[in-house]
Amino acid sequence: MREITYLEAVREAMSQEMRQNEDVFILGEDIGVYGGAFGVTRGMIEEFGPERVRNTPISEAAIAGAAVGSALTGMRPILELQFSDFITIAMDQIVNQAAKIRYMYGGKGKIPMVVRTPSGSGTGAAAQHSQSLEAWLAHIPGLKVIQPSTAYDAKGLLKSAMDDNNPVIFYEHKLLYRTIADVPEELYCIPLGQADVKREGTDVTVVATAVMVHRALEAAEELAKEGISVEVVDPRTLVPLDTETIINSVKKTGRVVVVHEAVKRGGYGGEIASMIAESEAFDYLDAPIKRLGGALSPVPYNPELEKAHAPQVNDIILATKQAMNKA
Amino acid sequence: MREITYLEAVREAMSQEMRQNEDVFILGEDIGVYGGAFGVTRGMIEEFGPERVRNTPISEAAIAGAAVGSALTGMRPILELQFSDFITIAMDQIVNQAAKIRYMYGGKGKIPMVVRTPSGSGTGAAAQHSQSLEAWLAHIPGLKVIQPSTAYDAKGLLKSAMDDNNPVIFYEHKLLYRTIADVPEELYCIPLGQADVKREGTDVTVVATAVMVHRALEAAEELAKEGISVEVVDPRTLVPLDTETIINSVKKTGRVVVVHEAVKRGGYGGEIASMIAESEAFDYLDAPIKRLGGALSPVPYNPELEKAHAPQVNDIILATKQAMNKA
Amino acid sequence: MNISKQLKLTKDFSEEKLIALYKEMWLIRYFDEKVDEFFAKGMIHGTTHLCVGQEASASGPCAVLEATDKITSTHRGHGHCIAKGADVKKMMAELFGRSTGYCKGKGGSMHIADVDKGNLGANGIVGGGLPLAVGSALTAHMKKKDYVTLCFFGDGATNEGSFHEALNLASIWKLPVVFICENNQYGMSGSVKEMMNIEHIATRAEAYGIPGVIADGNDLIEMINVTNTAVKHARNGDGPMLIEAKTYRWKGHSKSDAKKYRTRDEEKEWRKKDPIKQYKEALFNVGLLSEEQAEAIRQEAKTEIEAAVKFAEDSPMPTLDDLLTDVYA
Amino acid sequence: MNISKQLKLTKDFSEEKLIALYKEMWLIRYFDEKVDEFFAKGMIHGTTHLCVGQEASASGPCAVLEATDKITSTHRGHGHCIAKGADVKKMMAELFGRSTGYCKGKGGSMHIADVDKGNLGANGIVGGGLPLAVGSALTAHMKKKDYVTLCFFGDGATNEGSFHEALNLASIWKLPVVFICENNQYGMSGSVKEMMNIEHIATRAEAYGIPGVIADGNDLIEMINVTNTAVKHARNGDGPMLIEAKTYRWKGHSKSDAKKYRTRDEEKEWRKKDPIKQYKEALFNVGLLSEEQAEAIRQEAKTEIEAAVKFAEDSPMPTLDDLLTDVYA
Ligand SMILES: Cc1ncc(C[n+]2csc(CCOP(=O)(O)OP(=O)(O)O)c2C)c(N)n1
Ligand SMILES: Cc1ncc(C[n+]2csc(CCOP(=O)(O)OP(=O)(O)O)c2C)c(N)n1
Ligand SMILES: [Mg+2]
Ligand SMILES: [Mg+2]
Repeated sequence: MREITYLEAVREAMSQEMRQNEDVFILGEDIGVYGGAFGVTRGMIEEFGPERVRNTPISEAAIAGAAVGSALTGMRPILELQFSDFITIAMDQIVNQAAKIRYMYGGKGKIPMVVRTPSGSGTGAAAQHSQSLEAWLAHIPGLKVIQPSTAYDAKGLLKSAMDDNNPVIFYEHKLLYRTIADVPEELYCIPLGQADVKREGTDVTVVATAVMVHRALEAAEELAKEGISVEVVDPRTLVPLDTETIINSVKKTGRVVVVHEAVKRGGYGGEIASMIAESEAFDYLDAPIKRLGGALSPVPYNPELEKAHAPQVNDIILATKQAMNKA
Repeated sequence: MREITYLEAVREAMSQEMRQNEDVFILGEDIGVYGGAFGVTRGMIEEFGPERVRNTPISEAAIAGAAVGSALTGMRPILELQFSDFITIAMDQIVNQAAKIRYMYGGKGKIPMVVRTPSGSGTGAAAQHSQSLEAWLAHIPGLKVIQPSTAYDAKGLLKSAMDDNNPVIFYEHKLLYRTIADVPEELYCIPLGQADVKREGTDVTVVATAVMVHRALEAAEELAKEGISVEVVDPRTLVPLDTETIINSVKKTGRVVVVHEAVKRGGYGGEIASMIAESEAFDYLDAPIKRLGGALSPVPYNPELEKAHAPQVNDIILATKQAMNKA
Repeated sequence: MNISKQLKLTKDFSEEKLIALYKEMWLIRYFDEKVDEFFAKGMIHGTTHLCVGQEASASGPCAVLEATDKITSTHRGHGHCIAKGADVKKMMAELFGRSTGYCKGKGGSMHIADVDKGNLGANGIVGGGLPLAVGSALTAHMKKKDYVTLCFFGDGATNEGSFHEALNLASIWKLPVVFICENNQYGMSGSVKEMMNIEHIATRAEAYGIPGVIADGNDLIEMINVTNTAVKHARNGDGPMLIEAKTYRWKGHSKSDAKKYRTRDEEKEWRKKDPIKQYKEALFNVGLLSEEQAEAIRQEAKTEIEAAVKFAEDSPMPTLDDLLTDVYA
Repeated sequence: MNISKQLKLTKDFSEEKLIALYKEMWLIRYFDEKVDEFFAKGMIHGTTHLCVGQEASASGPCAVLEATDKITSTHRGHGHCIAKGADVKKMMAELFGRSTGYCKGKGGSMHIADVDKGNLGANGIVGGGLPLAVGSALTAHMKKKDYVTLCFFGDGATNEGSFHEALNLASIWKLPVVFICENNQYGMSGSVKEMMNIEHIATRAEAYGIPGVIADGNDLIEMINVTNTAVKHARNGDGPMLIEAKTYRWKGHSKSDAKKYRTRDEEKEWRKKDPIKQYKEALFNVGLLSEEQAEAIRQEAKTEIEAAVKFAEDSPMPTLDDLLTDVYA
């Protein structure tokens, strides 16, 4: 199989789908000749033209709403929201319209749209361009929420998102865009709601999302040297959440660390941790569930502070040892 | 002491503060002669005039931003957001500006503002006017979040919110506006970050917020008849959260039910439950932590469905019994 | 000269259609009067926003539409809904929270929709429908369908950012959407005079380089004519227009409104401009309607609304199982 | 005739101030050229937006202000910041992420502020500063202070809902705020031509019943004059004005921009309209500056920026303890 980057995987999924489905189109700021803020759509306007790769004004509320309205009337829009922090401006259309229309209308109408948006810190973009706000969306019935951690997952999950008849928020992580993986050339689906055990282990489960999957894998590698066997579970989709895979892993290991980049307080880690604590896995727990998340501050600009804001490999190692009562 | 309603308590706190502090003013939609959608500001424009009780256009983003800008330059605004669901439109100004300015500016500037807003279901206002979105705000460093459950708490907490030099989101519950309690005539502060044990008990702790406090108390009354002693803890402020009181209660009872009206998935109950599970109280737990929250759907219109969406007294009784292994 | 011309209509309507419009306005009025009555009695849950007095600005624009055309509506949407051809039985059932309602009782007054019939829905969010209408128009444009989307909203909504963004977007993409602002002089309590520094909302069209037209929102014929122009413009690929329909809501904003923000005199003045009466007189003048016929039609409308109430009352409630259905497609 | 009159300035400036403005524009240019260089070398973290070519639309408006007046700025804000009197050392230190920077290294390029000195901050959110400026003006109004708030934003920002809502709010409350749109023809890549259906952004003022003025944003003197009128208007209690300054950014939008959305010819045309050169010629014409003096001033500016770099490089980094401070007041 050939290797491509995460960014290319996203682009390829869109392009292949657009070749076969006339109803799919992309809209967003600077997605035309500029290729989008991160270059994800580069080359697409040249292939698909400005009608299907629609450069928009800087109007997040209207473009989100236009996506919803077009989805309700038969299109399958992909909205590229330039930074996921800007969802603050599109929130009404996504939360009060897209997520609720079908229900409010008693099951009539559907909103097959995907909001693709880059999140996370690590690029020095500071407080207003580095957040991880996925917990907000995962709280809203009617939405689905995806966080791919690899190029392979990105392609397969994006295909499923585009096939889905509901509004799906697809979080891309800025630090993952350049990561490489084996990715099939043809389109394939990874079903939403299927977690992936990214590394098997027996002593402790680390549930990690997005860039944290990679840090957890690094941590696992280190810990293996000390004889600690870590299982890394990547939920891949927060909604729907594959509770079964997570619960089974915890039943096996009896110990669990949940780690995400989003601020710990009120982050989705609380949902995952409580879900575990409420489940049959509770009786298998040999230690308190540990959660790691972003620090209780906005994301700072200075690179060292910025790193300190998000969990790093060492933090995961330490937390895992604590879960093992070895720290 | 005299009894007044929750609504009157809120109004009284504002009025008394406005009489003594020139910098405090209110802005919002229809807060003038109309008295606000729920009548909270009724009579205030007559006393304070249209300069300090500022009727605004239907422009949630701008009025939130104007509040932030005025706070940054020396005023102490209170923004009445007509329904808490409309925070979706004001989100950028609250989350990306108000919450972060001080930090981004390296500690210069402060934003002493209060956003007062009614939340919750039970009035038949349906999906776009009945949400409980406090978890979103509690996730954001830089904000404080309050949910008073009684008239007494409302007045004391609002005074503290107005005194605070940070942006504070003050959630009023529509179903509580008409509830009555003993409330001192003079202004008083209830410190933010101080939970209130609304009922003492020994068998099981119920951590409940806003209208759920009342349902938990009713449930406790019922359960007492069956010999189950329930302690009801009302955090009152989600941020800062009084973890100590909650942890101590759980250490005492060994069992805990967390209940809020917000949708369970991704609600702040997950934070509270995980906080407990991570704490020293973990070792005292005799049963899995139970969480109750709103159903996984938008809030429906039909009154019976609407009731079924939010936890009711019977749900709390059942969950408490389950925590006692008696159901 | 045919009747349409005599009525100074720029679009030809059959006599039946012209009479049907008269009945439709009564249907709207009686529907909302009935809802008012039931709310007052506490027999309907939640809140509602009545459009009594605004019948012409709902019926006129929709009269111009083809069946394939679409609308987006507002919290004050019963009129638009009826004018777009909704079944008043299913509407009333919805307000009663019944499973036979348009939304199976899950939506209520603020969320009535009939997507298949082109009613893309009322909206509880002021200004929320504008971007949706642009999206609907985008579909027409991209799929080369020739439907037009009529987007209704109030004067208050034009102060929302969504108004600005939506009109800009529609203007640059020249989308087939017609923006109809029902300027009933007030938001909830905020008057246009206080909430805008301009006299006419139609002026705002200039910010997007599109035509802006002022119309008498209480004059059905004028509403038909201006909308007809705008719909043709849109269907022709010439892009959006903004119509400002000056009108007035006779009732309070919603169920609990002391109407302190306006005078009784002002209310009286506007009641004199009753859109139904005006249209009736126009029909009299061209001899299309006699006093007797008019009365019969009014009665018919009233009876239909009463039947709708009966239908609603007799309809079953949703079951608790319905709580969790329809969340995802 | 005094020099100001000779320069056709409508506000009197001392010769020192006029010369200082010349230097200031060079400071802005060299600051951003230096930042560009360091970014290219990978020595500065994050991203940045340079205002080379837009010096006059920053310096002109701010030249009119009193020390108590305030500004709100944008992601492309180094020029505004310098023009409002910031210390380039502390600015550069901020970009280097040092604890001596304006934000102790926590904010970076997009968040430089100096609240006490009336710089209410750059903003990473397009359109985010407009409501803040309205709030600042509201304070002036309510506290009966006579400061004016200058609000800078780009052409792209005028398509945000916040632009619309903010201008409407300021217009109905007649607040002392001046809206300055630096129309540099493009957002990131979207051109005004494609993103708006109007030729001049100043037209948008009509939607709020306030004056809208078009100015040559590369002409310092014209920028001073139009702003002077607007500031007087605001200070006089006559409410806001909208100024559209036509200008151009010489560099790409941010560090990685292939500039495919515009032609090299267009860039060349605009470079001919160099605001610094234009102002220099104006000063030459009235005999206020010789070629030699001009050269000396330019060198001074350059040296100051180099000193700023040195200061930044020599400054300490924040410590990890700083991560959690300054979150709450
Ligand atoms: C975003 C938002 N803000 C506020 C409200 C509360 N609200 C409902 S209707 C209304 C007035 C709307 O005025 P207008 O647009 O003129 O419509 P009208 O009610 O006059 O038909 C308000 C403030 C809302 N539903 N949504
Ligand atoms: C709300 C929001 N949307 C998008 C962006 C990304 N972005 C940053 S600057 C910019 C272009 C802004 O254009 P304009 O307002 O004309 O200012 P200029 O960059 O030309 O100075 C964009 C799209 C942003 N920072 N904030
Ligand atoms: Mg109105
Ligand atoms: Mg620009």
